[in-house]
Amino acid sequence: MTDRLLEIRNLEIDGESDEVWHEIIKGLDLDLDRGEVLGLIGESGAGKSTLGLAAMNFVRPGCRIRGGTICFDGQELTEQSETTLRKLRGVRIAYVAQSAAASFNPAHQLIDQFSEIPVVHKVKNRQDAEADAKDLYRRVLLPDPNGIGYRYPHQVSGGQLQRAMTAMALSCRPDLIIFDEPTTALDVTTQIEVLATIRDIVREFNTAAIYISHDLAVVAQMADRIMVLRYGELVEESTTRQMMSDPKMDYTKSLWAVRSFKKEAETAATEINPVVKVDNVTAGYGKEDILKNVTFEIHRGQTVAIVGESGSGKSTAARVITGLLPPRLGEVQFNGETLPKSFKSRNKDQLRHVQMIYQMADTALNPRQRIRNIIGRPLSFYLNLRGKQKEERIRELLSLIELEPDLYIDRYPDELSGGQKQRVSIARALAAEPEFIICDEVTSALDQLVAEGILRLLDRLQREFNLAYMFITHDLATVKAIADNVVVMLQGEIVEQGPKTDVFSPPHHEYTELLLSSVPEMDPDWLNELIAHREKHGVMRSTSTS
Amino acid sequence: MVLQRFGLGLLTLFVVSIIIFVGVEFLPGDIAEALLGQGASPENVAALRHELGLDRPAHIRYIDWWAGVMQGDLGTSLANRRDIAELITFRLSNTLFLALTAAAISVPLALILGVLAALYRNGIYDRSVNVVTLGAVSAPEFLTAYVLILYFSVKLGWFPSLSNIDANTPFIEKLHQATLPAVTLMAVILAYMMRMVRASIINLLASAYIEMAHLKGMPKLRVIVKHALPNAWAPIANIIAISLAYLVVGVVVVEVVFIYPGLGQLMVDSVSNRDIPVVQACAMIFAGTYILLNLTADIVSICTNPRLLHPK
Amino acid sequence: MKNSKIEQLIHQDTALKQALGDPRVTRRDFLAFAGAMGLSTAMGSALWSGRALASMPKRGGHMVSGLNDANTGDSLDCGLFNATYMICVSRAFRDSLVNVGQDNSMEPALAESWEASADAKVWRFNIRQGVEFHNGKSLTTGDVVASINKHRGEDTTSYAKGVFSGISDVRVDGNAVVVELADGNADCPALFTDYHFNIMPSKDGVAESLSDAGTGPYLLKEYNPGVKTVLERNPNAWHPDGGALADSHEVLAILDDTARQSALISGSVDVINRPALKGIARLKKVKGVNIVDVASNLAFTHPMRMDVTPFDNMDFRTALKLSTPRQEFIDKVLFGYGAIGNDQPLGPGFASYDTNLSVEYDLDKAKHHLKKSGHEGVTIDLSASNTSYGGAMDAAQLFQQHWAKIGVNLNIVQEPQDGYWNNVWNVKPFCTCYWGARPVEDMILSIAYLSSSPWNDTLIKNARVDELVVAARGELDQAKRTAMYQEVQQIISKEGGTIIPAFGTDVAATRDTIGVGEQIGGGWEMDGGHFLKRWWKA
Amino acid sequence: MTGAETTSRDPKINRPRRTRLQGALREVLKAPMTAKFGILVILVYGFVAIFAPVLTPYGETEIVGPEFDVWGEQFILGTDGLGRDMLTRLLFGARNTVGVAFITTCLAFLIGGLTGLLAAIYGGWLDQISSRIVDVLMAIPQLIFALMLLAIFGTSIPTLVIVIATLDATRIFRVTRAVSLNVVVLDYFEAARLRGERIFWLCVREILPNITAPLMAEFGLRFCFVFLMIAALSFLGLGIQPPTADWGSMVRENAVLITFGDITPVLPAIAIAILTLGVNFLVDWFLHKSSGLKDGH
Repeated sequence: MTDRLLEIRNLEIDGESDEVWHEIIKGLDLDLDRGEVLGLIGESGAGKSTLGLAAMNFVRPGCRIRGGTICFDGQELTEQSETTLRKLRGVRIAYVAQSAAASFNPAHQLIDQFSEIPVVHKVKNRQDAEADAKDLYRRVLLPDPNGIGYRYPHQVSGGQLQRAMTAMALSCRPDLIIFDEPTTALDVTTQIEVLATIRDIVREFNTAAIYISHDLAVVAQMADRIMVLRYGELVEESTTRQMMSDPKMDYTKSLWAVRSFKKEAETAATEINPVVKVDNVTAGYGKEDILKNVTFEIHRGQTVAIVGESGSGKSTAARVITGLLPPRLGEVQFNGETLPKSFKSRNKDQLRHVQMIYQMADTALNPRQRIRNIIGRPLSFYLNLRGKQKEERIRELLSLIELEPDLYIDRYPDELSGGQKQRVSIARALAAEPEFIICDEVTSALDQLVAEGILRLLDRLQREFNLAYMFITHDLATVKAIADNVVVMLQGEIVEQGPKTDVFSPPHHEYTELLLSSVPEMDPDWLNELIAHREKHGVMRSTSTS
Repeated sequence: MVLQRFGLGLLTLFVVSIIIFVGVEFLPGDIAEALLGQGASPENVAALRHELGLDRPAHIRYIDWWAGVMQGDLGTSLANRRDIAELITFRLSNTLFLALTAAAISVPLALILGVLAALYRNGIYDRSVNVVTLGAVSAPEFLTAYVLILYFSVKLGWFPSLSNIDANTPFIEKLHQATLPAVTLMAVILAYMMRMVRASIINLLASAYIEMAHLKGMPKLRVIVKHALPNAWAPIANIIAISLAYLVVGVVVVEVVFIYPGLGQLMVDSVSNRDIPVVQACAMIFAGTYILLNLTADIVSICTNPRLLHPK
Repeated sequence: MKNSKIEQLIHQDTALKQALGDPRVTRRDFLAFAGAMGLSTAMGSALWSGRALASMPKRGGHMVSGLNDANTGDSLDCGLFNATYMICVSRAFRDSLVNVGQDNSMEPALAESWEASADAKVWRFNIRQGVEFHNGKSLTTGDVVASINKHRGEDTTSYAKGVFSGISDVRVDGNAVVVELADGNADCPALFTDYHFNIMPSKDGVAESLSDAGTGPYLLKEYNPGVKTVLERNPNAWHPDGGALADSHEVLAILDDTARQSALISGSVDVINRPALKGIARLKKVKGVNIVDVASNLAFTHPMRMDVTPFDNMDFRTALKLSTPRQEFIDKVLFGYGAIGNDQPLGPGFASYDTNLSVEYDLDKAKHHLKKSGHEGVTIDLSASNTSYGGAMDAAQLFQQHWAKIGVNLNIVQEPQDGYWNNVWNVKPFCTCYWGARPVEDMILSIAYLSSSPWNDTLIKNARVDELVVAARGELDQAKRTAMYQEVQQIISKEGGTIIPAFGTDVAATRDTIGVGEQIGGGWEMDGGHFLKRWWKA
Repeated sequence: MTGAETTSRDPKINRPRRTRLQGALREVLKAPMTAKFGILVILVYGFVAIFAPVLTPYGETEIVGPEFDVWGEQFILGTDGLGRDMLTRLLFGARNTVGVAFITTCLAFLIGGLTGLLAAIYGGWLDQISSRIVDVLMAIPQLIFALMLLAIFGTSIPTLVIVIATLDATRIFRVTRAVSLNVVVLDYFEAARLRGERIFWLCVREILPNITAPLMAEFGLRFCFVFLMIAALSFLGLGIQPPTADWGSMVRENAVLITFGDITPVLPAIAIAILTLGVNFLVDWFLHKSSGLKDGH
């Protein structure tokens, strides 16, 4: 007799967009035993969060369950009243959200939000709940477990909040916890710490869990069994090790293949003079320096990747180059000529040659302008193209970014998918006929397959037009794929820079090492080994309290 | 930050006093002409001007006025030589009484209605409250007042149509007298406040921590009251401040209809009489109230914002 | 402020007007010499036309009245009075030397008696003895002299300066005050019935005009300008029977017409002045409410500058006069509360009023005159504003429609309310205007209808009128005087440059518990401003 | 949260493209009842305002009957105190009152919107100074300030419009500035700035199209406030002057009849209330659409 905890049969969920209902989950089955960890994986839009929440018979606004059964511990949830469900939630099924920073109420102390669950559900009284909270805080390896609960969410770092949220999920010792991308918003170095904690604590309490992620490598560390979802349907389901070693479906295989893209050949600098030189720049807001004495060069036809975790100053560097943030000290040179510090004093040509592609294609394109106008504007603005000439050039650019001109030229951005929007962004940058393009996390908001397409496109364009790229990213996989040179930044300073091969081959700088080793690998044992390795070598678990 | 706001408030007050002073100076005629009428000989007017000190240059009078204010002396009314402080105290207390009465009913009511509307949004309750309050705010306030008088005063005789109150009127009696004016004012601000409360709460309901609260199995009301409301205080304080400012400042029409002896009527009359010291004093009180209320709203925002309240 | 009609007619200062802040609203009151110089022969007085006669006068009770003519800038300085509220209040707690009775006779007040020299140049007023001010101070002749002098001299700030300008000297003689006039005037006692003239205590020969101490039948218990006044019976009143009927009063300032009316209907107040005429037909039918109305000599005038084409043409003027809808003016602008006018300024309240003089509405004749004038199809401007009188805009439209019928296009120019009397009246060729009631014919004619008149707003220069007016002033024979004034009326009506479609009426409304007496005094609304003392609560 | 998950294979991508007009029509058809009511009211009022002279049986200021005639065949809603047809005046009132309020609101938006936009784009001292000026103006009671200004400049319709528009512009400044600031921080605006675009382009092409929804909503609210403000000023004798038919002063001038329970004087007020209600419903819908908030649970 199996100890079945959750049994979902033929679940169908609809979502509403623009007042049209369409299916998000199309008849899925899901089984989960007590103490088992199930991984749900898929790209955005695959329905994995929706499915996870459905395990609590909860749907987000704008969604509805159309059919199927959700049986939790012998209880049919779809037939239960809201009150019964409410009593289940938090007590027997708990939820850990992607962004702990947003999911903790800013107005209350952590421990209040913890104790609230057992107290409201009358599981424990307030004192016991607080004592329990402190105990759990200790177990999830939070620093100062007795005091940290009395802090407010904003006073605690992101990684710690995620741990606190895990602790909160455990407050009533639930049978099932749903982890919805709990580490996606975290930096890689923080991520592994939290992953380890979550895994340990789930095992310790023998709690069943559904672990949702888009990152197969992460799921591989956590789950006993994996379900691959796509468009609300099951693609493949098997145990973790089996799926790692022997994926059956093409789609699953393609997920593996994501990191297969590699730039054809590393291009050595062909010219001695760099296109862009950032010379000993110090910059920041107010009195604080975000960038400290930063110097690097970018050559024609080359890609320089700026790598670092959030707060390392990599985006600030981009703002200095574009002139949005005039540096306090130092200067930016373009083809040997010093650029005016502020973009306001730069001439049209100087502006034209430095183009930028943004992380969020959604906000990078004016939603009220048609593609024609978005791409056409730089043409008429910089190059004085008019009428037919302009129209032809727009079409040419659209073809270049692999969008069918006739189909897309009159669309608005919200009629495009994320990847298509990013392509339009690229076309807009290209339209200015620049020598240098800054790519600010251009792939981090995209699914892996789409991201790969963008990378390939950028690579092709680079070769075609001999462009210089500055690639800002926190994703080392991307760096490995596309960079010629790498600049590693930490807290506003350059830790290490040089050709990719040099930087990524030992001996590493200590921080580079930390970064590299923290990237999850497709190996169910990777996390175990890494933790063991680090403990042996005394690399501290990060407990920064900032 | 509060100090900075306070300083800005004082500066605003100063600029307001200049604007009002200059404005009254620009009005055609002055108090001497207003008091004497045109039949008076130029000598008469000159005599009165001299008597009132109006023959001095405007900037000197302005500086003198400030000198007086600094010493806590608001001066005397030019029209009837009464002590302005005394004149205003009576009316200010009436105005505040009316404003507070109206606020005491409408603020909690707006909060409750707004929270309930947010809770049952888009339901029958939400829609009907919306329509009713909007209907109330859509009518010009003098109309609301007249209709209230027709039913509650003329027909039913429950409340007086006049607010015949003075300094010695007992509290309960005052309340009785001020009921209809207060209800009229309520009709004006309730819809606005309720809608803003509803909107700011609904705005918050999209937050991740509200979903989290639901997923923690918290009851609906607790989610709104415990999780949404504490984060909505800043916008709500702002709304209340604006509404209160309106209650103090914008009640001229209600004062006229209910013969309520408040500051608004005094200021309007004083403007027409060119009674600069009284106009200035009223304007300072109004502007001061506005600034003070906004300052309070700011402080409330700060005090309810854990980020500012509990720095890292 | 459109259409708040006759309620605003008599004086300009309703709340709305004050909101506008026209400093000149008071000038007409000055012009009017405030109407209180009541000479008995001339005063408009009428039997009360209310429905049920209230019971016999009764002492006691508390009366609440709501008056509209008040302002937060009001003060107790009687030299600055210009409106009903303060006039009534002051008449209740102060006294004059002489009062106008309800029958419009001269009644002794603080002057027990008076006698004149043969040439009527020197007047001796015997001051009542043993009278005390409310603050305990005894009334002296010095107080009377100071109270008179308040309105005299170069630097006086009193509106009534003109009323007393004929006085050349005032002196004390024993218990009497002797007044010397520059020229003989048989009506001198009437000067002292003026509402600006109240007896106030004095200090060092100067009247204390802001003092709340009077000698009147009521004590001023509470006074809050523009809000309310509380009066209580003066136990030490010198007046026979205490001089007043109700024991106490609350006088509320209720500027808003609707509020005043609702207050009366709901019984919150017992008396209101100037009920909105628009609703008066309905108000009359309300149970428990009486309407009190008294004819007045107030004139609604429309002066044309007779030096401007086409107003310089008598046929053109006649054409306009003949096509002016007088009855409709009364019906629609005055809601029936008025008397038909005949384009001359002396109202039906004057004994000399020529009842045979009327201007018929005759479009054919009008067309004939217009044709003769050669101005057919002309377009003229009428400068109008409700500042001139409530309903002036409505009246202008009425004229527009009727004059169009004879081929005169009237273009209504809405003038700004502020500065109307400065920038429009006496400036624009044709405007709306009004003249308050005057006690004697001469005052109106001398001010506005002589070639030399200071405010000759029609620029009339008629030698015969000049001659007649001067002659009548000196004529002691009443019949001859009347004949002279009637001739003046005929000339002005025929040749003059003003259209006067109607004369006004003073209207008040009371609860039926209020008795007002068989006859109501004229000269000012609310029983000549004496209603607080004279009306009673049954 | 992975918000994108609610839509699988974004249906927007494959749907047929529409022109803006078609899109707007489709939106209107999908709108809730209240919004439809609002649109209907506004259309009817607009129609009446434009075609008032054609629709009315008599002239706006024409005296056609006895005073206070009762409801009947000749005068459907009776006559007013001067014998003018009530229905005619009511219909003309739509033109005058709504027209003046509309022009005033437009002017207020022109002033407040422009300064708000510029303050948001330029920031710095321009922002500081304009914000302080607005603070000062807002600290002075609006009604009393209007009263003073109207007394100084006279009570003609143009001054009325300018004075109220100026005073109202302060509120619009704040709103425009706030919503513009949201756009100014977005990447596409930064991109346009980095391209070297001039201020006119930034305002007209980059910001304005993206703040239309909240501005439209604000426009509706402001319109109502202006409307009520003019009514209040009419009450105090400073609004639209006679003989122009204006709802505010029509209520005011016949207000004494309300005490007798007459319905006629309340009609203009009801007209005001219906319009305000309609506009607010529409505003709600706009707000709902612009916030993109999907209600549920």
